[in-house]
Amino acid sequence: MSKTTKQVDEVVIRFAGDSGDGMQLTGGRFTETTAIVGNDLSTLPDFPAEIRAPAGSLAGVSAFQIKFSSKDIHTPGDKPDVLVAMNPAALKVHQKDIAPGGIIICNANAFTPKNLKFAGYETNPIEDKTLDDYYTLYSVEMGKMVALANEDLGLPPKTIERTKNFFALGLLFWIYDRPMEQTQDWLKVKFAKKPDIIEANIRAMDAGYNYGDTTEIFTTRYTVDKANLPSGEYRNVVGNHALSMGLAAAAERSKIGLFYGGYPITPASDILHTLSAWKHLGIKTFQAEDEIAGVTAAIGASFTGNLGVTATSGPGIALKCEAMGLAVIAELPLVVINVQRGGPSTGLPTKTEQSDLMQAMYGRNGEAPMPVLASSTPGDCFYVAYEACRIAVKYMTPVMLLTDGYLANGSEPWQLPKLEELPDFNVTFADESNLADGQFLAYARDEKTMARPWAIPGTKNLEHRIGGIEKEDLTGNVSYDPDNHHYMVETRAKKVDSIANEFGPTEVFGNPSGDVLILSWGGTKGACRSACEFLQADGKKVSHVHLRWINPLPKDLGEILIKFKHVLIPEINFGQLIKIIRSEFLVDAKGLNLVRGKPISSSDIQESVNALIG
Amino acid sequence: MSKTTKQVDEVVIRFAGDSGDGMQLTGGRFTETTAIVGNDLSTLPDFPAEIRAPAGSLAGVSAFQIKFSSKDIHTPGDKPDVLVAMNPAALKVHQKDIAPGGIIICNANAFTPKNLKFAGYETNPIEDKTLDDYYTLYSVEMGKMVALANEDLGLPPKTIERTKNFFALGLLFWIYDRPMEQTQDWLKVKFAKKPDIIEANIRAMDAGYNYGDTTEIFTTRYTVDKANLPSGEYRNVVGNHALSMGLAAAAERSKIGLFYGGYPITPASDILHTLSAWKHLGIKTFQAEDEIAGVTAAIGASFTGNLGVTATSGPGIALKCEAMGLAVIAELPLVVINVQRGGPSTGLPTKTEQSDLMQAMYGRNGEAPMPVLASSTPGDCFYVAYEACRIAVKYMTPVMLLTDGYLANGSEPWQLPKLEELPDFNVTFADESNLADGQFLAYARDEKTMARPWAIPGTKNLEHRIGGIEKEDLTGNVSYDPDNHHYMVETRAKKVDSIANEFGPTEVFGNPSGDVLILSWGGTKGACRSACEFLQADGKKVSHVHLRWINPLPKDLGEILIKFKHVLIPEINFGQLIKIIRSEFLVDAKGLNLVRGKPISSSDIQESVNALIG
Amino acid sequence: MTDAVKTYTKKDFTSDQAVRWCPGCGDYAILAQTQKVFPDLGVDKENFVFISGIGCSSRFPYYMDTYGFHTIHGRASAIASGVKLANPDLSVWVVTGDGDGLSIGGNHTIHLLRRNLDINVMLFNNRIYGLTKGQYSPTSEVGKITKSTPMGSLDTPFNPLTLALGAGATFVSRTIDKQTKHMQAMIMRSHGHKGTSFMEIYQNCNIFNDGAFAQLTDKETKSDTVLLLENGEPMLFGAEKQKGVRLDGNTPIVVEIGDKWGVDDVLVHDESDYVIASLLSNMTYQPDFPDPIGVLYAIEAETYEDRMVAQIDLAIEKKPSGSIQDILNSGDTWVVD
Amino acid sequence: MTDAVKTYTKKDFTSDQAVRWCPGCGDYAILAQTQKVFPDLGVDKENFVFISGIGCSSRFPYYMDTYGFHTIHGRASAIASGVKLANPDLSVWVVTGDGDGLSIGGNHTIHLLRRNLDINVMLFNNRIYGLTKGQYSPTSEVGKITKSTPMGSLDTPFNPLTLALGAGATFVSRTIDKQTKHMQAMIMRSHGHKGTSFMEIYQNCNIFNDGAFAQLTDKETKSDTVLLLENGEPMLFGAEKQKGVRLDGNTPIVVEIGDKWGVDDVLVHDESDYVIASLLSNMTYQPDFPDPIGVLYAIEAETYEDRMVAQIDLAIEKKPSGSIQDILNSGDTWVVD
Ligand SMILES: Cc1ncc(C[n+]2csc(CCOP(=O)(O)OP(=O)(O)O)c2C)c(N)n1
Ligand SMILES: Cc1ncc(C[n+]2csc(CCOP(=O)(O)OP(=O)(O)O)c2C)c(N)n1
Ligand code: SF4
Ligand code: SF4
Ligand SMILES: [Mg+2]
Ligand SMILES: [Mg+2]
Repeated sequence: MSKTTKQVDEVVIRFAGDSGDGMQLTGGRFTETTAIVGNDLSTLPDFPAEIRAPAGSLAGVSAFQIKFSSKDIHTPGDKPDVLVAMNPAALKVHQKDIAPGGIIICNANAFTPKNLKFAGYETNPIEDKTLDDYYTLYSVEMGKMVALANEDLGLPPKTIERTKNFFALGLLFWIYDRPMEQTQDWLKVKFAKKPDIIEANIRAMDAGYNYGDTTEIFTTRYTVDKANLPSGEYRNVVGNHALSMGLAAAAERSKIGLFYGGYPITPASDILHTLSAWKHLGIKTFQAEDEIAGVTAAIGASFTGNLGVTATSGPGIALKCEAMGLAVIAELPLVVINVQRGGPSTGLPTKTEQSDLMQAMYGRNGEAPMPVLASSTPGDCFYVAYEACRIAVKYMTPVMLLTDGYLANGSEPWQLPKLEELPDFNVTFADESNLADGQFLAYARDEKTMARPWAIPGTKNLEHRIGGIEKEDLTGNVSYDPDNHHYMVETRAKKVDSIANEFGPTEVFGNPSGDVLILSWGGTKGACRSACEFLQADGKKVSHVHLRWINPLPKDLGEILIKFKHVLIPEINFGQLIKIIRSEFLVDAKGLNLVRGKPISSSDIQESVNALIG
Repeated sequence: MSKTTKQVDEVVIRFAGDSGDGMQLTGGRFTETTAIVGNDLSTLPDFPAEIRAPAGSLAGVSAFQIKFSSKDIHTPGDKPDVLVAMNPAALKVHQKDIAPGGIIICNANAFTPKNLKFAGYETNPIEDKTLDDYYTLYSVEMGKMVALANEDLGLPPKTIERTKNFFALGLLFWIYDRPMEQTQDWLKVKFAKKPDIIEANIRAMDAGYNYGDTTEIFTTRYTVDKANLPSGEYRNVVGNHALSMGLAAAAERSKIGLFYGGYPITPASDILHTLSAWKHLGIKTFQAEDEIAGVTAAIGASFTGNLGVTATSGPGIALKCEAMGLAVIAELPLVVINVQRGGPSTGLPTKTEQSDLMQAMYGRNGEAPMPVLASSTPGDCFYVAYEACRIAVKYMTPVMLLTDGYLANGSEPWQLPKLEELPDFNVTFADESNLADGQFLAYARDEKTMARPWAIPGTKNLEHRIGGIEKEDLTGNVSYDPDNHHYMVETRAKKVDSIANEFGPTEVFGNPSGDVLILSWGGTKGACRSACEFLQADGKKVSHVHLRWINPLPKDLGEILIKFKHVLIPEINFGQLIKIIRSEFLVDAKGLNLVRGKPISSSDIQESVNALIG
Repeated sequence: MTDAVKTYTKKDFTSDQAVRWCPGCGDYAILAQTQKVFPDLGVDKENFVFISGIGCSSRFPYYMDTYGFHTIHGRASAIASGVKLANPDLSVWVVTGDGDGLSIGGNHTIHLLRRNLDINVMLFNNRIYGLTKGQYSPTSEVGKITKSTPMGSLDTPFNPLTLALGAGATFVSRTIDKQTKHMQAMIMRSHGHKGTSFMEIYQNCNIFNDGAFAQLTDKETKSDTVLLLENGEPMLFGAEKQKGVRLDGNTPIVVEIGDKWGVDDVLVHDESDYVIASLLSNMTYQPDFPDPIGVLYAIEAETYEDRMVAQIDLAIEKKPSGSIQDILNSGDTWVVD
Repeated sequence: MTDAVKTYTKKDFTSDQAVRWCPGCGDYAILAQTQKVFPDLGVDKENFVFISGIGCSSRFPYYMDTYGFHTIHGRASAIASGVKLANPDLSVWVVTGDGDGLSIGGNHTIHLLRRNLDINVMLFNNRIYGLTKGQYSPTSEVGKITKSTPMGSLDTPFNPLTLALGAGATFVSRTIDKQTKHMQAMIMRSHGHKGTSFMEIYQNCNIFNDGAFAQLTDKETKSDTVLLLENGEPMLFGAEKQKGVRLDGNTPIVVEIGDKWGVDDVLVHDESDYVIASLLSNMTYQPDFPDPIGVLYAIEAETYEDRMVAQIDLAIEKKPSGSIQDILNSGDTWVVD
């Protein structure tokens, strides 16, 4: 039978199934292959909060979305073109998001009366034709087919049934014309000790591919050309991994030890996992008894000349606030990473949100300013982590680095950075040359950076004591003097503000003036950029500024803002950056605030912009 | 010898001495008597952070300031008219604050070479005439005189020496024409089991009084007429004590148990101390192992139908932030009190500051809005505490109540409130009548207040489960639904905002429009009001608005602000309320920010206003 | 607590929420036994409260049709203390994990034990962090390879029962998820103890630490690896009760019953003996000894809340007026007309 | 750590900051003994680090002319762990109080003990909160009247040494502020122990809890109330060493040496015996027993940091390249031209 091949610019696929169905893995393999064929891409995993909710339940649905394109893209996509639904619950949860006219591929074998009831379906949606008006439905007996393909292997039926995700993967590979070699190789490494399992999965994948190729059901294949990315060597990278590499790169370039003190919490745990596997780089990881011990151990390590780092999510940050205040007054380097998730309290632990910005800015007692910066894409996590470390040490200050669940688990193609091309990062510990008339002044400051000297235990003749009570200027001794206190409060604030002197001019995407400026921070960058591109293409006078640094803000931001009639600030919170911007610049910025545990979509932003100027 | 008597409107006295010299007690007795003679007054104690720094050291100086007047006053005064300095260190620390032409009374016996050296004096300031140009110096051998007065009692010389503060007190009583009976009675109760000590102190006080009366040194007595306070019964009240009474009053009026869970910390500990002495009111106090246990035990008690309360200071608040988020999402009543002190970190633990406002507003992860209100005077602590409890229960929400070290330890004359005149405070727990079709909806809401029902363990048929994961509307079950999350985030915010519907119109002190509006919150109220009075008297178009509630803000505030050319916000921090006001109303408010661990003075504010309009 | 207690069945303690643990998780068995035993405790069901922290185990309250509060990580004991003090008549249960109760929540656990509030603690020890997907916990064995310790963990684990004894616990027991009858008995005993009861439950996490207690639950090995404690009975174990524990000086040793040693030479369990309890608790994780289950230690001691209530009663007796108005009006007052 | 160790005097360890405790406070004696002993520890002074939390006791680092960090309440052990792991060659000392180390900081204390980092903990136990002006602490006796417990405290105190043993401590000792020579010896022993050493120091707070240990320090009573432990020696006490401790089954009893009991009937101290250590620690606060001082327990065990260093060394040996660039470049990569 002849099949047509259609060329398209971009595709959004969502894999959805039970937690036990291996959707993250399927999505991950599809992503790796898509990266290698040279598309630009962006991914969005979406886990349930339960380890494994009852099989077939709505709470147990796990999903993975990928958008890939021949163009430069910024988001994992708003509405999937294709939904792979491995069971009724997956269909139920995700169907409403599918683009009208989209494709739904279901594992028919999972649409049993029991599963249907569990998902709340009264009739079987893949049979009752209710979907046909809106979508192209492919109902495939994946379970049956993998059973047939693997009949002779002598594996338990349950084990064979579990390969059905590879069937789905194979089918998708066929539809989007992607090679299977990388996945075959990957299976061989992953299950090196279990040749049966390798074989069963490869057969399942082949079966899926061949199913597409052979049967008459699928008539169209799609090709997506290579994206026109800047030349260089690329890999696919996940945010938490990139962040960990950024920390390690900082340690290597600065030649100071990296000490990570942390306590597991979703979605930050992978940073601990990743760093703890890099012992050969000399990295020390310490799984502490709680978040407080994690951050305080890191502070102890910083006092001793390591770079202390800790990562957690919102509730864990709440616990670390007191200790951050100590690092502020002790003027020790420290990097605190918040991989934000849905709040308040335990909230939506596996979902993304940007609602800890105010906590990052102000969550400490007293006047305790900390530099705050945020990552904008999975790959950017590498650079902000490096930057956070560099600033922490250069200015002797704790730094707060914000990412979020979407950035942490999402991925994108990423040009391999070269260590030696990263910004300089030299560290000099104090030594006897710092003595002034034989006295060591622990709070004397560098003229340019206002940083105090880093004098670490083990250094001869620099013995000194610091602590959390207000310190006397220069000596660092305890001081209750009122004027000294005011001076020190002011000095700590100035030191943080002075970091802005390092920033280059703020990049405005689009014209430097116009009707609407979209202002973003963190993981909403991609959606804002792509909305802006659409609107500009549509002839609208819209520009986009993305903030890497929230504290301090770039010095030129005020001048930029006033050149626009409207300022729109999309955030996955109830309005946080907007408070800072309004207060700082007295501009009547408007917010687009959607708190649904998932990225704001480019189309939401376009609508908001249109409403402003419409 | 004839003595003149001068009538004055107001006097500021500061008692200063070593921590061991009993200055707080002396100040306290002078205050009680001053209250009884009917002056208006305001006090400001100032302790060292050390329990007892070395005797005679600068770090060990403890002071107590009182301003009293025949007029209505608002602050403990800017510059003392009289300094009582019990040793050289006290003189050294406080001399610079004395109003030019003021009086200094020293205990000459303490000006020994050792003490002088300890205080850093090269020559003896009470002999070298250096003070004479600026002040009237009285050098009195208090030590010697109390020794003489008590010679025959057979007490150890050290014990007798310790009565010298009563000598100073007696002398001041004479100068300002105040009775000694109350103090005599007080001594008799306080030392009921030690008649010698009573006798020695009374003799010391008499000796001081007589010294003023008899010797030729003091030639002038001053009288300060009764203040024209509203009629009623009065007492003197200290902030922390008033606050504790407010909590107890709330418990009594609402007829729900009061459970206080806390951990000691300066300057909040006295709330724990006070409440723990009121067991006969059925109040339960629980000294927990840390701040987290304190607040979480209080949450547990609230879940069980008590009113859970916790109090601490800034570093302790940092530790409680995670738990407050739980109370927000669980929608349980809880009152969290922050008696603010100098920060960051341990900071200046015995000094006052207003620097935890942003932490109160935003110190939690996720969108976790909490009502925030602040006390303005020591006596007002009673009313805000009552109000905080009432709002917490009425709206089923944690409430943050801010006071500070100055309010906590300061005092003022206070008209006795009548329990039955306080706002209504009725509580109805849910019962079977809350069942809808046999089902209990733990997150159904009251139409007016949006509060959910308070269904406490032990209630038949209302068994239900709550928790920190996002809750489904109505049922309160765990829900990961995106739209439900957005709705619940919005609902919790709206509930807090709706509290503003209760507020009456905001009171503007002065004209409703003009050149400058002074806007204040918390303990700076008095200084702002008195600055405003001065400026108005001076013909300036200045008005004053004080905010009791910072979240929500009064609804009419925006309209008020725009009627003034300038808005000035004095705060003992680096600019916190000002951020909220600028962001909310886009007015170009200016700050007066002095972070010196002590109240901002009325004259500082006057200067700032004059600078704005000058 | 006015009416007579009703007759309940397991169903009365089963909530309408779908249970969301992994299939095969040991938590199911614990839930089932609890729901089975609760009807027999003689308490009106509205007087039960379950408090938990965060972890797989801490989802427990959602499934019990009693009052329940799933709180924040590590703080269950502190919250439960507030519940108990607010209303001492309630039957308060804490469900926690080895991470929740011994890592982040270790301090609240030991302070609760020291204070001896009448609260029943059920610590689900799976020697792993389940909910966060498999990091080692403070009860994981040294050298454990987990996500956060790819080359093996470095720290010596706590022995939870030894720690509880060190903290001043008045009741310490242990059971195993698979020992359903024994677990029921232990739940009963916890309930019966006045004061804090600390019950460690060995619980299999079949996803991240499968088989952690296989030796103690497998048919072939369990009689040799588990020592079932009965108060007043000699400490015998083995398929034929052919082995016993005896003291050699201060050191416990395992002996074969036979020619050299008789049953009388074996240590007799005494729940009130601190030394025996501490010897037993130290047998945990020791290769040559069986793991004891049952009540290791149980003594009577006054509870915190009884003392609190007595103090309040006394205070009220002494000063019966009981209105804050008296305090408001106290001190030196004066009148302005 | 290259040069030979210098010869120091007490002055070398005395900082330029004025000491700010109340006159008569037991803290002075502890400081003096520390400054006296430190010259003899054989460590270059730049390699000493003192870490403390918050409390009167926690001001200690300011007065020692070494590296020092006065941190936040309760977290000294955690911060010290970071110091030690960042540089295992340092001699790290934690100074803490009964509030700082056992109330808010209890969890970090027990986890440090379990992990066995080579850190020396000095816990100043004055059975009160000094710095916050006199609230009861987790070591205060039941019924104690303090600012926060005007009718007497309700909770049974911790026994710090029992708790430490329960947490898995490898070294547990006690001394008294007034026993200056003994304290010097104990500081030496702490320093000598490889692993966490836990030293409780009975310290008089003459302002808020004066005389808490008067029985143990007064000339007339101290020989009857203090049991001085020496490894391998019988446990004798009393002015004439006429009393001893012996075991009656598992229960310790006090006996008079004379007709019925001889010195040989008395228990001989063995620092490596957990049961003896736990019996001894439980004698604390017991009216009929003397309070033991000295080293109750000392065993050898690998330290956390040694294991950590070994793991890192092994990892480097296996993968010597040691640049993150390799990891950056790893995985499936492709080239865009
Ligand atoms: C403050 C905070 N820190 C960390 C977490 C993440 N967290 C949730 S459960 C858990 C540990 C779970 O282990 P355990 O208590 O043993 O329970 P299990 O899942 O094994 O039953 C952790 C680290 C959290 N929710 N909150
Ligand atoms: C987070 C926090 N909570 C509370 C305090 C107040 N605080 C300071 S020291 C202390 C207890 C002191 O007792 P202890 O540790 O026994 O030391 P001591 O003063 O008796 O030597 C407390 C509660 C604080 N500084 N920080
Ligand atoms: S992860 Fe382990 S403990 Fe958690 S539910 Fe699954 S099997 Fe049970
Ligand atoms: S309060 Fe007590 S512990 Fe603190 S310095 Fe004074 S005497 Fe020492
Ligand atoms: Mg566990
Ligand atoms: Mg103490």
